Amino acid sequence: MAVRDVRQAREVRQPAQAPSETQDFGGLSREQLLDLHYQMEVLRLFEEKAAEAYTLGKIGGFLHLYIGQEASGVGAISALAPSDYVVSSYREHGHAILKGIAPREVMAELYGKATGCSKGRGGSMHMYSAEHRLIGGQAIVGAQIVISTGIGFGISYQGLKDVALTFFGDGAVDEGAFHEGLNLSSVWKLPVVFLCENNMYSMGMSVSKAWSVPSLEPRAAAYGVPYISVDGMDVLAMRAAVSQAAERARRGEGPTLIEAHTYRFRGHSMADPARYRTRDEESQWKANRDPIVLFEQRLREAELARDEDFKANEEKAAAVVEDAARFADESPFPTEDDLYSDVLQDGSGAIAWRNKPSTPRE
Amino acid sequence: MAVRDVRQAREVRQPAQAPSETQDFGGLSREQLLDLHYQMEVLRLFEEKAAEAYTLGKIGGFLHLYIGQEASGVGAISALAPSDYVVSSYREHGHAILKGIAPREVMAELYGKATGCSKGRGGSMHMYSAEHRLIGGQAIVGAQIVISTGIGFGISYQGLKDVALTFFGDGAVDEGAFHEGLNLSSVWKLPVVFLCENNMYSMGMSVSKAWSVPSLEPRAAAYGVPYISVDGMDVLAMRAAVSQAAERARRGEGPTLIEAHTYRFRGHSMADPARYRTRDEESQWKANRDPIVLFEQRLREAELARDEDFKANEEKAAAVVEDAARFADESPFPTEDDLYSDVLQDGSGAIAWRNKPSTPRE
Amino acid sequence: MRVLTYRDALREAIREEMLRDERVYILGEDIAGYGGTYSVTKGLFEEFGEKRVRDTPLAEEVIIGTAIGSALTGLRPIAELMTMNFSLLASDQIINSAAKFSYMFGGQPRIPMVIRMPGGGGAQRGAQHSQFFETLYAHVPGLKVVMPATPYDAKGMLKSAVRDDDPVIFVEHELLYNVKGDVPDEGVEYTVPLNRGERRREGSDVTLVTFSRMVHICMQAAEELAKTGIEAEVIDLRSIRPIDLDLVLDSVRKTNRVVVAEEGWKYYGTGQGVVALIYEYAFDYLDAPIGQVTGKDVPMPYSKPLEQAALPTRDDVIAAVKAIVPALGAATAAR
Amino acid sequence: MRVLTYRDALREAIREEMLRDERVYILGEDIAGYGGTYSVTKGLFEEFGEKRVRDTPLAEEVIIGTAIGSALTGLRPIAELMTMNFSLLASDQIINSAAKFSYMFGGQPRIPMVIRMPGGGGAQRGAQHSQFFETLYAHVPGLKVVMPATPYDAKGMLKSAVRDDDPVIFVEHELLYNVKGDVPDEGVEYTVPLNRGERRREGSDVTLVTFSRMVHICMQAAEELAKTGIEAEVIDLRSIRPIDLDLVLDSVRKTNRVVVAEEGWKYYGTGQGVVALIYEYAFDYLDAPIGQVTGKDVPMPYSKPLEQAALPTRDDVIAAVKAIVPALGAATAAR
Ligand SMILES: Cc1ncc(C[n+]2csc(CCOP(=O)(O)OP(=O)(O)O)c2C)c(N)n1
Ligand SMILES: Cc1ncc(C[n+]2csc(CCOP(=O)(O)OP(=O)(O)O)c2C)c(N)n1
Ligand SMILES: [Mg+2]
Ligand SMILES: [Mg+2]
Repeated sequence: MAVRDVRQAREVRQPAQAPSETQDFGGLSREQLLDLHYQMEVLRLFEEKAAEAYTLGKIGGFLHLYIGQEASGVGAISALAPSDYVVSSYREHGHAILKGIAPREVMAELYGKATGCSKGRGGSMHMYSAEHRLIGGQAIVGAQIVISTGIGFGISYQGLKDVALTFFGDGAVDEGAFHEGLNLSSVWKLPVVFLCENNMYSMGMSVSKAWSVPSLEPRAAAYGVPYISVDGMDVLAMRAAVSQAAERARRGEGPTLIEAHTYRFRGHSMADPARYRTRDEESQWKANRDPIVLFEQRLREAELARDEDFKANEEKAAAVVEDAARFADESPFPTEDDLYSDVLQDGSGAIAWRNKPSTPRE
Repeated sequence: MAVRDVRQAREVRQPAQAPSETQDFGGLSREQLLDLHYQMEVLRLFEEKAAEAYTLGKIGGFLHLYIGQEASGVGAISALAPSDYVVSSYREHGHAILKGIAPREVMAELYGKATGCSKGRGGSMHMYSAEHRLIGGQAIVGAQIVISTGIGFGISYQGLKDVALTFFGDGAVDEGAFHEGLNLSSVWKLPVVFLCENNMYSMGMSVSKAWSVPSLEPRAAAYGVPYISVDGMDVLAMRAAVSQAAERARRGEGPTLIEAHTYRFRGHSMADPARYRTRDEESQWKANRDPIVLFEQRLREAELARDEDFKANEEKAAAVVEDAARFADESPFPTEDDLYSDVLQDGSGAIAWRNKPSTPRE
Repeated sequence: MRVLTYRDALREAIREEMLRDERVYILGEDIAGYGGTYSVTKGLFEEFGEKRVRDTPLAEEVIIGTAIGSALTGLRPIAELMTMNFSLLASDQIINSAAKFSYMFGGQPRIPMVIRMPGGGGAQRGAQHSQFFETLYAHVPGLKVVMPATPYDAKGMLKSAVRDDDPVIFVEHELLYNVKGDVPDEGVEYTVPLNRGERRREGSDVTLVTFSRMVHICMQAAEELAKTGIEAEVIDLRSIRPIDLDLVLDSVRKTNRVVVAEEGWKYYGTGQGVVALIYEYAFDYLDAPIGQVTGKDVPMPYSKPLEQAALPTRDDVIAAVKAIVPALGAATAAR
Repeated sequence: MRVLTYRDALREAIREEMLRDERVYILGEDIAGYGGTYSVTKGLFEEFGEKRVRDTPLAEEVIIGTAIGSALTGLRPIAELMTMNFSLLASDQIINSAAKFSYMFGGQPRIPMVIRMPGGGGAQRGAQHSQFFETLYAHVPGLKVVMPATPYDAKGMLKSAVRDDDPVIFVEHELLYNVKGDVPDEGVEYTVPLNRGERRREGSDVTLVTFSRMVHICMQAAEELAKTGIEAEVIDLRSIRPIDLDLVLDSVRKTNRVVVAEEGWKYYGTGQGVVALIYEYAFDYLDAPIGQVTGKDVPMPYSKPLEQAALPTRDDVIAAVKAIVPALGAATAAR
């Protein structure tokens, strides 16, 4: 069963619906290709560092790592312009970094520090940057889907050419929000790219027990939306798929549903021993389908890069991550004075004190 | 546009997916066929009487009539056994009667009388009978869909052979509940028949503006559920479609989604002047697609019945409806003593008074 | 001044704000061609067209998700939920998204969104169509919850809500739409703040604290009470989050007696919250326990006599006042 | 007696009820193979199999719809919503269906359903995963809302809830799962009623009214206070709808001073409701304004120092008591 799943994911790697540029490196230069590799390295090492910090008690709450899924985020976001929006879930550290938030600020957010991208108030599941158009960080599964519909609407209302890319998991597909969001986005032809990162599990629930159909293809058809199945372990295929969907969106033709077949190498969160899947299944994925290793093989085979290049990238990434951790470590916690800030934009509270500014601002 | 819609509905009348028995009267005897006619007459006259009572102020709140859609309810419910469940919306008076609740009790409920099937506390939108397995009367669009999933589960858990038939409109399809309910029913192979009465409008919203696809066929496919398109103005086609779906359910093969093409001859509710559609569209439907007239024509052409038979049915139905109205008129209102009854099954209230039975039971 | 209905006042507010600011648009079920279930948005589709008056499918969660998302791109949506009863289907977006984004994302996002939702009983619409559970939203930090009672406030507060940078739950009452009242002439620009109550009637014997439709019922009760020599001060909260506590306390310090009146359910409801706040800040000023008038603790029954029994009435207010205000002679002596 | 964790006590209750009654089954997200996010249902899938331990897709609305529908066919579902935060996605089914069916359908349908939902803050789970808004359900007639604080009550009340013919919202606290306490030996059958509070500690100077995790914090505060000569009586409400008002009033009549302590938000919250009720029925017995301890009026911040500042603490309870209980000498003199 485990083995079959791995094979399944491999099959989709054959570019059935996936655009054909993948074969010729999508017209990217060597530098660009190496940059993609670098980005994956940053994400991988960042998460490893976060896991370590979690174990040391520097990070609290839940921590959902992106390890194994790097190609999906890197490929997808590399296909976007800086002014495009990304809307994500609690598994969004990588997306935040890829959208341009400094790893320092992402790590500081994980540490709950005042220098974090959400001032430490959000934490692992709630990264945000207005400047970089990273629209959080939703911890309610599926909630980001309907919000991305709204972002798409905002874009099209204003006659802009931006795109909203929303990441969600295979579990989120089962929520009513998926249905409502896809239908409206389609009826209104909104510039949204729906990217389902199908890592085969929502916590312990396997897709095969949650879905009544074997893929999202018929789901897309239910909303008259084009469907792309893509190997989520192939960074270039991801880039190509999202490019294609984003172009369609920019042309005003409406949303696309992309199903990226991927796998999370760790448990659902740090607390999850992943008893619902076999160690064998995991090790096969890790051994044969690691997106970074696969990309390195490909670049190596095409003689576009050598081990030294990868090594250099890894070192550069490690330095960035080290710096981020140091920054987070050294940053101050928010103070209690900050407790009531930003509940409302106008700074008011639940009681409209007219005459007594000295009374508590609640 | 109006004309095209009418034609569209006509096309589906050609038994494409509809079972073939429709051509030979589904093996029904003359008496059975005349009984179907009679049931439609009861529903028609009942609703006309209700409309009149509403105008006279005897019925309050909202009143959603079933006029024009009789063939759907009569055909569908005639295909069920008494122990099968029906779950419905606010447009459920007809379904209540067809499930066996006395028209008297349905009319009394509309009048808010103590003798009503919900003791007058429910009203037009909340008919119920445990005995007859009519599971309400939901005024939250789509809510009945997930409840019918639960009924299906209850049936299958207990190893019974009953079926849950749930009626909902084309508008309800857009709610998240539709998505969640169909998916779970399909994954768990529950004995549920999902019957969408597509009357082309949800209040003023036309299906073409609300759906991203022209029919429910791809929606059914999205859940791996068989789809049947049926002429909702053809009582025998309805009966055949629901029979087929119910049999599948009883065999343990899971749910079916039926799309019945129909039209409500009145506004959405008594308050609705239906400005969103043309008088021309309405009169075409009424002139050419009245389910009672169509059925009479067919029986007449096959020389199975004559005008006298129809007249007799109409008179019998009129007497039942008159009796229902008289009964409702003469019945007492609930008294204030009844205000706190049944909020909870154990008769308790929000405050657990231990020592002071004399204090208010809230 | 002109006399307008509450409905027309709301429509004017929407129209004026849409004219004033291109970023304002409205969305909801049947608000365009149909003109809104309660005709509030009638004519706006014809005037502003499909771009700015958006009919949605029946899907409350994505209606609010769309409003939120579009607000994040700089728009200023006014979403209509056909009734408050259906807002539960969008309550996740309201409570987990709209109310939390500003705070949990470090103050970055603004959600200048108004969610209009009519509610309330009295028209025999049954248990699923008569609720007035504003409390569910008023409990949540990050939201503003306003409940205007008059056409003047309906217009002025809706305009303020549209200009506000925070999510505002704008609760209308279905039985207020036809109520008429003075509204400044067209072209005379005014707004009503979202954090100020209003003293509707002066009185010295008891304070009636209320909001939405119950304001009118309390005013009637006050007139009745005046005939028996009891002068009630009527405070219309207008907004329940934030609540204008100073206005309430000023009145309580004067009258020393209070009745809080609302249409919703009693337990863990808005009224109990107001009662607790008054005790918290004016305990020493109270000469009698605070009285409460509420809807009965039952799902709303359809049948007319039962529905009438379930709803709070003028007589309930009068009885609650009389229970805590001494008979005329005694009251005067006490002062 | 044995010592069990709150988690194990809950699991025992479920297991015993499933053994006792074939109609009882459980459903929810990851309750089977995974054993529940908080391991409450661990092992039940192995023991009872797929028929009675049902993993569902991520779809809260249909989870509750399924529970309701199956209850209408005679089953007795225990639904787990992974956390209270997600219950908003099912709030329509809870409030518009479960709470209303019995009444609006003339008393015919029974919905013997339990919805278990853990909630609460304190583990740095952020704004969307730390809420404790039981008030939203306690406000609604037609529901029962219980919030046990100890393993004994967790087991006894869950068993009662399963046997009850009305929908019960069973609120657990995520930080209570590891708390240990005495529970009768296996095989010793007991239940705890859903409408009775419990006096956790006797005292004469002040009554602390509380529920769920705050019971433990109040007990700690009471021990601290005792060192300063103040004897606090601790009332664990256990159930907030219905509320065992007599138990509270008996205590208030004795101590004449009250502090109500809860974890949730203050305004329009459970505590304000309790405060209002005490004033309503025991106004004349109160020698000081009722004190309140609540969570702060903010979405829960993630950062540890902020989260700690947002949550109510033992010291907050002590301070609230000291604000209304005269210093030792004075207090004794007053009595
Ligand atoms: C509405 C809601 N239900 C349940 C949860 C608990 N939960 C958090 S993540 C998760 C699994 C989601 O799986 P999927 O969508 O596949 O994303 P993945 O974690 O695999 O990236 C669950 C059940 C939640 N956060 N929100
Ligand atoms: C959740 C919800 N949203 C909105 C409404 C208001 N409403 C009542 S009926 C209706 C139209 C439903 O249309 P459809 O499902 O097609 O059924 P039909 O009335 O045509 O039979 C609407 C919008 C409601 N009752 N519930
Ligand atoms: Mg997943
Ligand atoms: Mg319809």
